[in-house]
Amino acid sequence: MNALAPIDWNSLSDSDFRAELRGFIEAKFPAHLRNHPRRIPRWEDTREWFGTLSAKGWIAPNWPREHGGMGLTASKLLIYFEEVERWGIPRLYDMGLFMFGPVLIRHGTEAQKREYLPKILSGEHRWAQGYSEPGAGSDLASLRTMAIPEDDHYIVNGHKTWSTFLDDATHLFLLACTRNEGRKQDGISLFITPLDVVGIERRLITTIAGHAELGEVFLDNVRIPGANMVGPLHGGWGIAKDLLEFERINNGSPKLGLYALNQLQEYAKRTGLAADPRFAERFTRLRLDLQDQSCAYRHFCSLLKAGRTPGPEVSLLKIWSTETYQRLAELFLEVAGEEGVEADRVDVPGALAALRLYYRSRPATIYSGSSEVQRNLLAKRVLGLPAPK
Amino acid sequence: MNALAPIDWNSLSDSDFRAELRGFIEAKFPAHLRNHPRRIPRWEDTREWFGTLSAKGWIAPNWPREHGGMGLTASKLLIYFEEVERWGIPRLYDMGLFMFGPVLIRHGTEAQKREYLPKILSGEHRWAQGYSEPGAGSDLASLRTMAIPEDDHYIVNGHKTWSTFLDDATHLFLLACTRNEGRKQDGISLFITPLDVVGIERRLITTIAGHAELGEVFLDNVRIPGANMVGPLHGGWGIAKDLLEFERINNGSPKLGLYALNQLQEYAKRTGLAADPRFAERFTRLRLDLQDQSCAYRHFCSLLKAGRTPGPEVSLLKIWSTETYQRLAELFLEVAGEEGVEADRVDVPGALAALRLYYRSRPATIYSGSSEVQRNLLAKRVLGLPAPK
Amino acid sequence: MFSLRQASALAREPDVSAVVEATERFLASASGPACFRQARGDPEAAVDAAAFGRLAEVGLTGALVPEDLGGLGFPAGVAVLLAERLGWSLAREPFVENLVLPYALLLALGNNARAHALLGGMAKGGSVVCVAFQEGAFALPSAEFPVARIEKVGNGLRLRGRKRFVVGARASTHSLVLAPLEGEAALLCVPSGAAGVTRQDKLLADGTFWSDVEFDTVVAEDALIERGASCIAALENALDVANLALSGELYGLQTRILEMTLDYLKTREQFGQPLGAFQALQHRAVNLYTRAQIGRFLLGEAVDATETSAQAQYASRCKARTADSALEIAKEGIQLHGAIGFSDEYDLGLYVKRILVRSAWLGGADFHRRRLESFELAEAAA
Amino acid sequence: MFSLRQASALAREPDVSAVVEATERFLASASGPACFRQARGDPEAAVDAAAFGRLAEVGLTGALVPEDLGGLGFPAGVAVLLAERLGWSLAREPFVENLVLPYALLLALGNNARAHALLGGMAKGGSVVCVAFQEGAFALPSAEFPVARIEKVGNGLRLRGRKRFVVGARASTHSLVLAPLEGEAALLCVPSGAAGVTRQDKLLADGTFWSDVEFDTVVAEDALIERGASCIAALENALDVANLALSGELYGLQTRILEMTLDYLKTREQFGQPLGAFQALQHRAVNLYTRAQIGRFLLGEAVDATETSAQAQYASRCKARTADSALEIAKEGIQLHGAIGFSDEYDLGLYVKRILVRSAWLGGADFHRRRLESFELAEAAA
Repeated sequence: MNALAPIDWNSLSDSDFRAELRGFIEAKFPAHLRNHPRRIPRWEDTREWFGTLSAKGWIAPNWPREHGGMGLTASKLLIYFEEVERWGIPRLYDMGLFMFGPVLIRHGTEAQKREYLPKILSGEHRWAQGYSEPGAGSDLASLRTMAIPEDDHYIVNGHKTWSTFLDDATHLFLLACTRNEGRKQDGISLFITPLDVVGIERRLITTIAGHAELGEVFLDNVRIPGANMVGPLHGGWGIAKDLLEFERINNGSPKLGLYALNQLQEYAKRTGLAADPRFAERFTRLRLDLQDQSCAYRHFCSLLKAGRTPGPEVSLLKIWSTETYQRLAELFLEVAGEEGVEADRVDVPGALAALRLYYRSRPATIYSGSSEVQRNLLAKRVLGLPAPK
Repeated sequence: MNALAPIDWNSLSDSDFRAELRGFIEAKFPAHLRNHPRRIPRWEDTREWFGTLSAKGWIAPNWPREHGGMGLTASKLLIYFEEVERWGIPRLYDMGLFMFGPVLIRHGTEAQKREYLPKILSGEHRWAQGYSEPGAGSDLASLRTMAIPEDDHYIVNGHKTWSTFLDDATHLFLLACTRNEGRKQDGISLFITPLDVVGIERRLITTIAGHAELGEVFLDNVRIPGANMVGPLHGGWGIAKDLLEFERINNGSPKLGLYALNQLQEYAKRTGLAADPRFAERFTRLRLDLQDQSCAYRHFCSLLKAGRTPGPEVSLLKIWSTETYQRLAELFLEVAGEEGVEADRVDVPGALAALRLYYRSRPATIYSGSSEVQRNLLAKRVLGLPAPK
Repeated sequence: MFSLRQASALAREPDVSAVVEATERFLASASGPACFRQARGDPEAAVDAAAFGRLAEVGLTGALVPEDLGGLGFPAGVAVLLAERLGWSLAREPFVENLVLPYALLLALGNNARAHALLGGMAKGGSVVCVAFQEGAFALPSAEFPVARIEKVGNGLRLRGRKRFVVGARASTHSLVLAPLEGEAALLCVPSGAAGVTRQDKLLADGTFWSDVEFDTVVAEDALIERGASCIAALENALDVANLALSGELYGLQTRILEMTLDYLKTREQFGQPLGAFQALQHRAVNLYTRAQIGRFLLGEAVDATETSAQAQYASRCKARTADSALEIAKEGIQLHGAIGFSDEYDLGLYVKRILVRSAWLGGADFHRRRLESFELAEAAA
Repeated sequence: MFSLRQASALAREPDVSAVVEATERFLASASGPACFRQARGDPEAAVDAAAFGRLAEVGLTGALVPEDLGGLGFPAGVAVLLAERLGWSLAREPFVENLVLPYALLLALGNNARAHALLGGMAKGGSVVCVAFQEGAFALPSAEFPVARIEKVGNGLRLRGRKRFVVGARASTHSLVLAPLEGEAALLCVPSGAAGVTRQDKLLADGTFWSDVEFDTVVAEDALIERGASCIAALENALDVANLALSGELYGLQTRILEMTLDYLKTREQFGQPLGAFQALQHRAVNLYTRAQIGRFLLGEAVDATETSAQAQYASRCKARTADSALEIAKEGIQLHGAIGFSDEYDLGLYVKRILVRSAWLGGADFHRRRLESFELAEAAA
């Protein structure tokens, strides 16, 4: 099969598609990267596999085929994730693939798409996100980064934080205020910039997992060309919300939980724990929480694929998937006992996974809109519950 | 042993005290009242047992001995409850014993104490509470019942609701506004009145358990003598808070949960469910939740017994005990399966208990300050968390 | 917000849509909490022939019957969609017990002339059938399980034994009874009025009844509908369909409670605010909504997967999920309403009690999770 | 708000109060998150003799040793009170592993001259002892359980086998090893520096270490401290005391997280409000507070009940309760802090990781709940 031919993967049966993927992964995925100790391995570790997928045309399963993606239906996309997680493949530098790319496809100019999309697919550009600011956290409306027009550029000053992928990112998309009066939400724009320009400094932040995978970005009179604005001037709020919906669908996929479930199941089989009915009871509840959530995920992906906006309801996906993921990790750590808290025992891979999963599942309910913010949104925008008088 | 002699029950060892109680209960408690179908049986059903306890001097385990109570320490009081619940003794008309009596002992005039305390002990006076009003629920500050002074009386008009024991109560203690200006809290007084006076009408409300045990009280120009005010004029708010603390200690005792636990344990043994490790896991968690809470209960009772006010912390007792009680009832109903939802199967007493407990545990988190109100209180008064700006 | 229409392809097919809408119109005019309240606990208020007539009118009696037997020939998934509307309306019409379960059982027997004859009678509205198989707490059917026995006597069959938790027995003209005959499973069709058939009705929490039925009766040989392992397989299949329908009903019941609760939160004020403005209550409402939605999309897929090999898995997943969330929503519905939620005058309690009964029938959440575990084990061993 | 003083009579006794306060002063000056952070993962940062000297100064080394052996002769409940302060301060001093556990074990052996000699040496601060008994996940000790073996050789004893999860091995001068000798349990005191004793240190989540210790060594006959069933009983008793102390430590750790979280909620603003003004967060904070309090009053009673027949029950109840609530508070502490709670720079994570390690050591909540079930069964059978 020629990978570069415009194959319609959706025309394959589910089992053929799964077999095709599985065969490729098992043959080509570098064994030493399986069940990687980092939540997000460094770029130099995964670039080879990124390139392999990219060459095969399989790097962007969710993008439309005309832009170089696989254009998978919701069911096929879930199979894609299942196979990736089954094999213990670590997370790639996927901010461009799952977040920024889809936004650019929807809101970018033709020139922007031509410029950036191929480089996301090739891995040449690796994106990080500049949303949060110190003291702003989940509260985008209190943004302080300013972009002041000057000839055909904007001069940007500000301070972003909690940017994931910052260690090896090459580019940043960020929100900045472009108007001082009126409602904050009506004066925000979305910009893109390389990270290696004059005026940008990064400071990495080490997480409790011991990895410096996120960080702060200081912008000091950074010149961003007007052509690097995505969407209309002052229209960043709407795009950001859109982007958050992609993010919520992406973070609402069961893939993280699938990996945790696989690891825990393997551990339970190997140690005999699987035969313990008390464990089985707790495990089955979580397994079903994950499995049943896949139905909701397929639904929202279908909407997206059909060109419809999933709406604020999509927040329920993210809440459910991240909280299930955490409960799986907590159960795993609990049953792993003493071995679960040994941080360097390489001879007990299953138990070590418990501690890693405990750490890496923590931020899931915090980033891209905390569970609390998602619940506020659902209460207000979906259930129509009133604001306090 | 002469029951009327001023025995110091606290001087007995725990096991002697327990044996004494158990012997008396097993000998004297009318068998047909065990595991009664009603949350609160009617007065005519339990008056005989009330009289038996009263004659023995055992009707008011928590009152000081000088007022005719048993003056039990916290540990002994818990043993008292354990034995009562072990034997499946239904709730008596105890509003005077656990709520109004202690308030009168603390805040009443000598004349009020002489007049009312003995009649609470004998069962001649049976008290109901007039706190809630339609549209006010847990929000005492929006009270609308008015008491206007006229010569040496007050003329009271208003509408109370959700008064438990109303079916067979003889007397009502109620909050009413005695001042129109200033903070609501500074203009509320506590009154007592017989229910059979001119101007009072009751309407009973049937619960989802099918029993008309609570109801509404309509007060239409009811004349209440000034001597029937408890505590100072406009001082009702403080007394009400005090009363609520007694209520919270009383509702925070593990006695309701103990009864549910006993019933469920008996059912599990009889049906073989006790040998199911999945059930055991869930049951043990709840058993420990109840057992560990007894420690907290003993602590707060000791404070009270030592004459110290338990403070707002006591709300945690009520939250924990009522929610544990409900979870026990829910587990019971779940495991009882089909038999659990048969409403009239008299040949399966254990399973029928499940449905009854499900019903009777529902209001526990609503009455005398809902769990939500208790959490608000703890957040504000104990944790010192701020109010919204 | 809770419609299954967006979650299921079958639900969007025009003819299915039409029968669901006809059912909604029927329910709006003829059923609901007031009827339910009036009939509860009344032993005379068994569903009468007229009610079945009305069900037939809107297509409910024939919905699942093949066209060549006089029905509409819808797939079983439609039963879930209809049951959901019945649940939402708190209808007491015995759809799952006297229609879905016996129809699915008879259909699952395949090319069986006696089953077809009975189906034909049912589709016309003449026969009302219930299924009597349990003798204790719900378990999957097997030939070894029952104590009841069938023996050959002269040119007839003698059935002896006691069946419990027979839902829909009161309105039935016939019972389909599972019992062993000569060491293998058999399904017998016993007229409800036959001598030696004694019904003891049991009042349930929601004011409806099911029955213990004592059999000591002799029937003609042609009452034997089927024998052998196929009886067990057909019954298991039918129970899956019935559990799917019950899941739909439980989903409808819980979404109605959720709607009532959201309305209450929006209108009732306390401490100078609508209750729904309190963030702690908002987040709890969101949790209930989320749990219901997880059931919604699962149900949607299940509706589209009836009569496939995935049906059994979906049945247990749906029952476990919807029973759990219904019980949670029932409990929280009462709590969020406060005292009014505990009073019998308010309709909420009717829905709560209905949920208690329907979630217990044909296996609760824990039973179905254990069944799913046994599927996993079987798969792992294969 | 979280003090154990109001919950325990023993805590209010003046001499106990005095040692607790001395410990607090010591911890305020010499320990805490900064020290803990600096030492983590550093294999050279084993607790040194100087640290034990400081512990001795404030009475920690001798607290539990009888007065006639040169100690203060406090009941074991005091260990819980001291461990609580150590937990709250995030101290890395090996109090539970090198003091409470071996002391309680040696004391529980009763009138045993070799045990007393060792105790005397420990109270003076010369000997540092660890207990090596596990060979796999925590279980109650029994003579059948270990793979390690003791054999008589010449006029010595040969010990062979591997002990795992030996906490406090790094600082120890001696290990108390449980292994069978001629078919019965035996406790051997093995010098840590002896030939054939090989330690493999394991880095833990919190940056501390425990060790796997491989024994293939011959010791003199007088290294045999005790043999027979009394070894098992004494070790089980000592493990109860150690678990009570660990529960105290876990309680201290979780209350510190709760305090940090409440402070954060009161000061940090979002959406124009202090976080703590949001009712949903208030209610969650209350739930954490409530869970901690249930542990507090339980611990208070347990402190007063050490060395009674209720000790074993209290030990498992306390460990189950405090481990569960500590893990919950750790998890919610991170969540309520948001991103900062996930960053290593902030101290919260140090406490969280310490909780992970200390709750796993000597049996997690589920282990202890199972043990409590077995007590219930034994009681029911009696």
